[in-house]
Amino acid sequence: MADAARVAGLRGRLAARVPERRHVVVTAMPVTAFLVLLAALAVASPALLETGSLLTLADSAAPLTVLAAGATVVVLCGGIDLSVAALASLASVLLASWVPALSGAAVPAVVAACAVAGAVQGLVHVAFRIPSFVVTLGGMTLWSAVALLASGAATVPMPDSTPTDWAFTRLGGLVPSAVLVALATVVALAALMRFTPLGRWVRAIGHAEPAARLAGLPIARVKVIAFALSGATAGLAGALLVARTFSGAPTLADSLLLPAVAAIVVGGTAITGGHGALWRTLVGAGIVTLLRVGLSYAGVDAAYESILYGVLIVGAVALTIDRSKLSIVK
Amino acid sequence: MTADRLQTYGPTAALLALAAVFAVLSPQFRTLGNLQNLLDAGAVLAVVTIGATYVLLLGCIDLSAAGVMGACALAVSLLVANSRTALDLGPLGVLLVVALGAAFGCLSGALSVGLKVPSFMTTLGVSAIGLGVATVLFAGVQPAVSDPWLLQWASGRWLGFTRVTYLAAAVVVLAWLVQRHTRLGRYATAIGGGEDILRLSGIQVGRYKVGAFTVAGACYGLAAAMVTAQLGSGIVQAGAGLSFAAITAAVVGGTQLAGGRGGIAHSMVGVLILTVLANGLVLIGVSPYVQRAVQGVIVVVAVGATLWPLRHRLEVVK
Amino acid sequence: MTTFRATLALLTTGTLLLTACGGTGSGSGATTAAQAPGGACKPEEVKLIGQVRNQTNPYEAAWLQGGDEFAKKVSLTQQRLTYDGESAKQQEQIRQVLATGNVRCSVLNVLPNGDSDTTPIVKQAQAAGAYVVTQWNKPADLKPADYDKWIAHITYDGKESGKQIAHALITAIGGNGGIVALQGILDTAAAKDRFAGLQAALAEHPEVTLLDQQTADFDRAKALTLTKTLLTKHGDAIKGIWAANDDMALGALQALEAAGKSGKVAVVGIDAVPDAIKAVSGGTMTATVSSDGPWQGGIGLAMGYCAATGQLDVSTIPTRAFFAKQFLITKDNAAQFATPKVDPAEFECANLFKRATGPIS
Amino acid sequence: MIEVSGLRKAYPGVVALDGVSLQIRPHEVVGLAGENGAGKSTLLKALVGLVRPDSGTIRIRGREVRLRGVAQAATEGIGMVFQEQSLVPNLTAAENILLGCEGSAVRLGLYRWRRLRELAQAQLDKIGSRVDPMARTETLSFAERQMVEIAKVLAIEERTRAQPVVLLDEPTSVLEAEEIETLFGQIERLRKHASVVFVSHRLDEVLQVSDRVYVLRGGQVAGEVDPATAGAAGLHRMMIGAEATGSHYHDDLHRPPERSSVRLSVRGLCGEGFTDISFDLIRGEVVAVAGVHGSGREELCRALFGARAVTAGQVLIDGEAVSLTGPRRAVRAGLGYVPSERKVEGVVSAMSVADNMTLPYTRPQDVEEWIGRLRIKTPDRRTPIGSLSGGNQQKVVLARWLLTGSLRVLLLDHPTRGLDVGAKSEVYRLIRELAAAGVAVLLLADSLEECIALSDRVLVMKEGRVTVTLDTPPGAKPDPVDVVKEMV
Repeated sequence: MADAARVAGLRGRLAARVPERRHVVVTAMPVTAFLVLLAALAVASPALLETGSLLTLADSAAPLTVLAAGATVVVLCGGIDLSVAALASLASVLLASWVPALSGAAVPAVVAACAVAGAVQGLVHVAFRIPSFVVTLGGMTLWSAVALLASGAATVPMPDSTPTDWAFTRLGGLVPSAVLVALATVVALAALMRFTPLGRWVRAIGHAEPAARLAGLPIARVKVIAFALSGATAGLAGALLVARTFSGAPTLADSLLLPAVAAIVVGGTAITGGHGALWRTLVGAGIVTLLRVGLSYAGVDAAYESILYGVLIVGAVALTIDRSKLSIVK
Repeated sequence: MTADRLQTYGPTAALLALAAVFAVLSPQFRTLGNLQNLLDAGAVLAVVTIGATYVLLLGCIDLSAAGVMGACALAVSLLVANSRTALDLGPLGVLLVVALGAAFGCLSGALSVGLKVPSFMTTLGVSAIGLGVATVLFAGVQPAVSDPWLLQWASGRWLGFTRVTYLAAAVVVLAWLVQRHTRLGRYATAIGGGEDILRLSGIQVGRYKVGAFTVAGACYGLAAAMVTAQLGSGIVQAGAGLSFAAITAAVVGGTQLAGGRGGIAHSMVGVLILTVLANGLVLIGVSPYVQRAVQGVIVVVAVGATLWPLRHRLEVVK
Repeated sequence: MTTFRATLALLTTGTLLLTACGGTGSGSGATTAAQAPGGACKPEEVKLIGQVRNQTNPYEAAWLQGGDEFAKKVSLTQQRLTYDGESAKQQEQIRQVLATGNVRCSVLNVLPNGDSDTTPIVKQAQAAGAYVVTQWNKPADLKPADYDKWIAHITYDGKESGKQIAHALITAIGGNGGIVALQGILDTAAAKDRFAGLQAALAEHPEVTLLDQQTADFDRAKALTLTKTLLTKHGDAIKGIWAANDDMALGALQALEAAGKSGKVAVVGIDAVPDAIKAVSGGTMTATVSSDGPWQGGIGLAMGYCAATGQLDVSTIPTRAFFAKQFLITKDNAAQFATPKVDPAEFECANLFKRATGPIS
Repeated sequence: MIEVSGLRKAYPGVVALDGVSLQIRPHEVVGLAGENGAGKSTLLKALVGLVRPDSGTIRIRGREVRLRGVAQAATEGIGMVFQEQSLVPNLTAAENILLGCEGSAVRLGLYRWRRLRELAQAQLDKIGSRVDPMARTETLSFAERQMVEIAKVLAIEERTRAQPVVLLDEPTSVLEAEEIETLFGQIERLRKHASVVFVSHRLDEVLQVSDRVYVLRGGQVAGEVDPATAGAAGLHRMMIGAEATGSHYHDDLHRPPERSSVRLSVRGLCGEGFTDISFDLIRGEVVAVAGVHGSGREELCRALFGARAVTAGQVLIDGEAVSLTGPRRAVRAGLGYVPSERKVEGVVSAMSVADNMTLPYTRPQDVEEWIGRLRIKTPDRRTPIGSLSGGNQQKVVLARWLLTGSLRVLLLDHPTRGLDVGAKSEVYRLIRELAAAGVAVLLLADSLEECIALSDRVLVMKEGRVTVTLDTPPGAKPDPVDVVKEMV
């Protein structure tokens, strides 16, 4: 009897191993896609592989990575946050106007304010049961209007850039500090997801919200936290952008919305929720940045650049998504 | 039951309430001229929203309007009598452009179905491709349309309304009939309700999905022709921002993002809500800064109010 | 979670490998830059880069064409960069071109997306050692004189052009009546200055009233819808429409045509796009202002080229942030602007600053 | 009609069908019995083309066919009523009935609604259903939808112009006694039009409706039984290869509840579907709630867990009032709930056994210990729970509430639905052990037999109210017929 159980257990383990290998392949796809794309661009323009050039690429990817990192948590919950870019713009305005008064404390203050803004959206979403798409769509217009009002519809220059200098320097004259900030953000969020119940809960809600609810998970709280995290990283992304433009502007980050969502999806996080990871967003942001910057750098004509971008982004997603997790593609 | 009814009639009630508020606050809002202007202003959004609605019914999402319309606007302005090419195809040109739009839509659908890539990404990709095509066609010189037939769409009036308005109305009716009485329309609705069930019934779901995307693309093509008629020349930005506007309109009207619920009639109420809002806020003199914020809040409130009685039933909201 | 670690390892290894490859390549940009002294580039070493928002509007397309013509004149090619009006993308592109190659001989002629974008662009160009000319947008407190690689900032007196077309409009409606204004994207200096110009002109003509002002974001379709609404709101009280750019003016023209008021309401704009010039010569539009896009596209590269090859000493330029000459186009002179031409002589190193009308106050 | 011979289908690690041969004759109801994993589902799926067999043949009316999908099976006259209902909720009943085979109701892609209605009505008439064909499916009751589903399968008759074969996969598992009787009536009517294959876990049902019963075991046909002569016990023995014993319900583990201490006290609870419910549960007591579909017992059960809104009333656990605003609060108060829809509401199938077990908790728990204690068969704690059998999944859900040791009241909503005989017995043992440890259990049982055998008391609910309370101590169990009388 015991033997039979052991054999059955062994067989089960072997059976589990086979999908695991496929899982590794699927997991490695985003990285592979990134490397292939980099190689292809390097063939067109070998200078791209110079250390300085690569680090600059990484630097360019940093704000996008930070912006997409928090939004990834919302996507893992099965929702979507369309407000991140507008919130980052608002953050830039707030930061630039608060620096004179708060100096170094302005950045944490702005991040906190954005976290609150995100949490408010989360609260509206869970309390009134409005789809996150609609809430954050409304949030998008609202925050950008607030940014316009707060800035008087103008660029807000930063009289003194020292409080944000840390976010835009080169450590040792080489490594961009923003890259480290982005990596730290991703690692911190990944650790939060790994070592606290939050990660388990977020995934459970994304995979099967009814089951999560009946297991007694604090659904509302988890979602509000997810939106707050998304808001906080949007605020941090706004700070990174301020650091590199030395000013805040009400539309500064608006154009980063679709790239941020693309980074999440290209990385292989399922837009339907549950399946995905933060490191995927890191890789996704790399791919999107390569496409955004690399194509024009490699000398592709602007008109064809757009066409190529369209083709490649669909191709990248086609390569990276894990179809075994999607029964129905929407 | 009341909740069901509220979901059906809630947006209409919201529209009437908005219109009533504006009518009280602004005497100009009440004029016939403004009604004509309203319908005229909403015409393009209506046609785009019809396209988006077909895709939303599937439970998919279509963000390709900006790119597809850009390409189609340039194409139509180059195909009819214009300042750059010697072509003068007239109505045939418009037909060709509708076909071009349909081809783009078909591409989005086929990529989504064939590669199993979420429609969110394929349509985004196709939008970029469309913008690229538009830029290539643009080639640095804006083509001005000189075809009087096309230009008359926007200028000539018949019983006070422009032809664009009539065209949009015709498309609305046609789209409603298609949704209600054709296999494509019914299956699109059914796919949103339960795609797996259709598969089990032996229906080739992929074909109808691609079909819905194609219809959406054709709508964008026609909308691009309408914009071009209104603007008198083909511009790349013809569809800028319309994807989000159309989805917002559809959702505000009661077409659900999850698919299967709502439809053309709902979406059109949403289009009217957005158009009345944009028009009314200008007429009552709200500051341009605040307009955007008010629109965002009203969209959330409208959807929230519609869903409020259902909140106990909606255990899962994504 | 083992897969997580595996992937992380793969990622790290990949990055390291690539970095290593890069290190053994043609040498990093920094060392190359250090070897080439400023102002001593051979003409063929110069790299010309023109960056605008996109190629999908006639004005910026003409700008890039001007750049190409200059490049042809000195037997080089212009690298065209477009950033789709995305500030972030513009910065990314700038950083990328400044990260590689012989940066000291690179010349950038840039149209910053907004005021705020200019600061990082010039700071980075300065740090990398590339010559840069910016146009249109810059924060007021940022001055080229504080940099030795930022050759010049060229802009046009928006207040002046806004005022010029306002005067043309006021004249066209016979000196009294109501007008409406269509503003551009609110957080741009251009939109603000031009509107300030309008207000200044209105102050001189109290008998003309501004009935309404709304923003249409420099967008033709938005202007169309907005104008229709404004026509409903104010009806025949509108005698003229002031638009902060030609795209909006053309949108307004279409709205007038749809309302059957074509030619009955005066319309003015700024930028002199071909359609607008056609409308001006056709009489449906009253006036527009030309900044001469092809010249803008060429002149920035020419300044950088002259400086890089040592024919222009940046420190000797008296005013490096200046207003350039602009041209009011009315029915009388529309014909000569119908086909924009560049005069190669204007790009000679000696003639670079001929169009400067005065320092930016 | 259909002749299956030597059908074989192997998956990695499992042989699902191992040389199955059987016949289905015209106007015959064939029963199919077997434990979970015996191959019933695979066989049915092979018959509608959802599974392609590795070897063996399927002959339909003497002709060998290779089925490539449901559509092709339909043209051959085979249709299946799926266990989880396969109707599109936002379409009308008529559209669902004719989905994919609209025939003359659609011309050139255009719907002819009147014709569609007639055709659908004709199908509904065959089974004597009074469902409005133009009603939206989601507005129909569960039993009505089942009728629509059967009508849908019958519609394939029109396509083939031959007699159809209807496969019913566990059609009774979610129906209440009264609805089951109606269904059996429908099957008798169906016999005039079609051959029927009836699959159920409930052996008495299989024996009641079938002309012949095939028993499957381990992917093979263990035998063919004549219901007229064989009893449930014989069938059971054939299924598991051994006689079902009286220890099935683990009566030996039963401890009399402590009369003195009230664990759960429900006072005048009202909500959508139930009104003014009051009862007490004492420590160690198993109370079953009996009632037909629509009696409000599911709603009550969910409301007690805070998963449905309550409009009035009070709930106390060990004398303390519990706020019923959400499952989270309920869990804090010591409540546990095992939902009936295990795949959707019970487990997160993509996540591991360990994650599922510890889902609501913030602190790490000793998962291995509970895997051992509940004898959960899983390769290890990290295995995705979706790859476990239903019984083991259910044990994980139960373990979730046992882990912390602070469970006071357990709400069980059809805990043995879809489980095979062995797994059921395991779950019964767990319930007994829990009760003996002092947990109060509220049970919505899968069958009346289970309801009576497992409980100390039975609350009968009718139209949202508790009508009768019956004592069912061991040795003094009431006759099921008496309970049914109270239910309807």
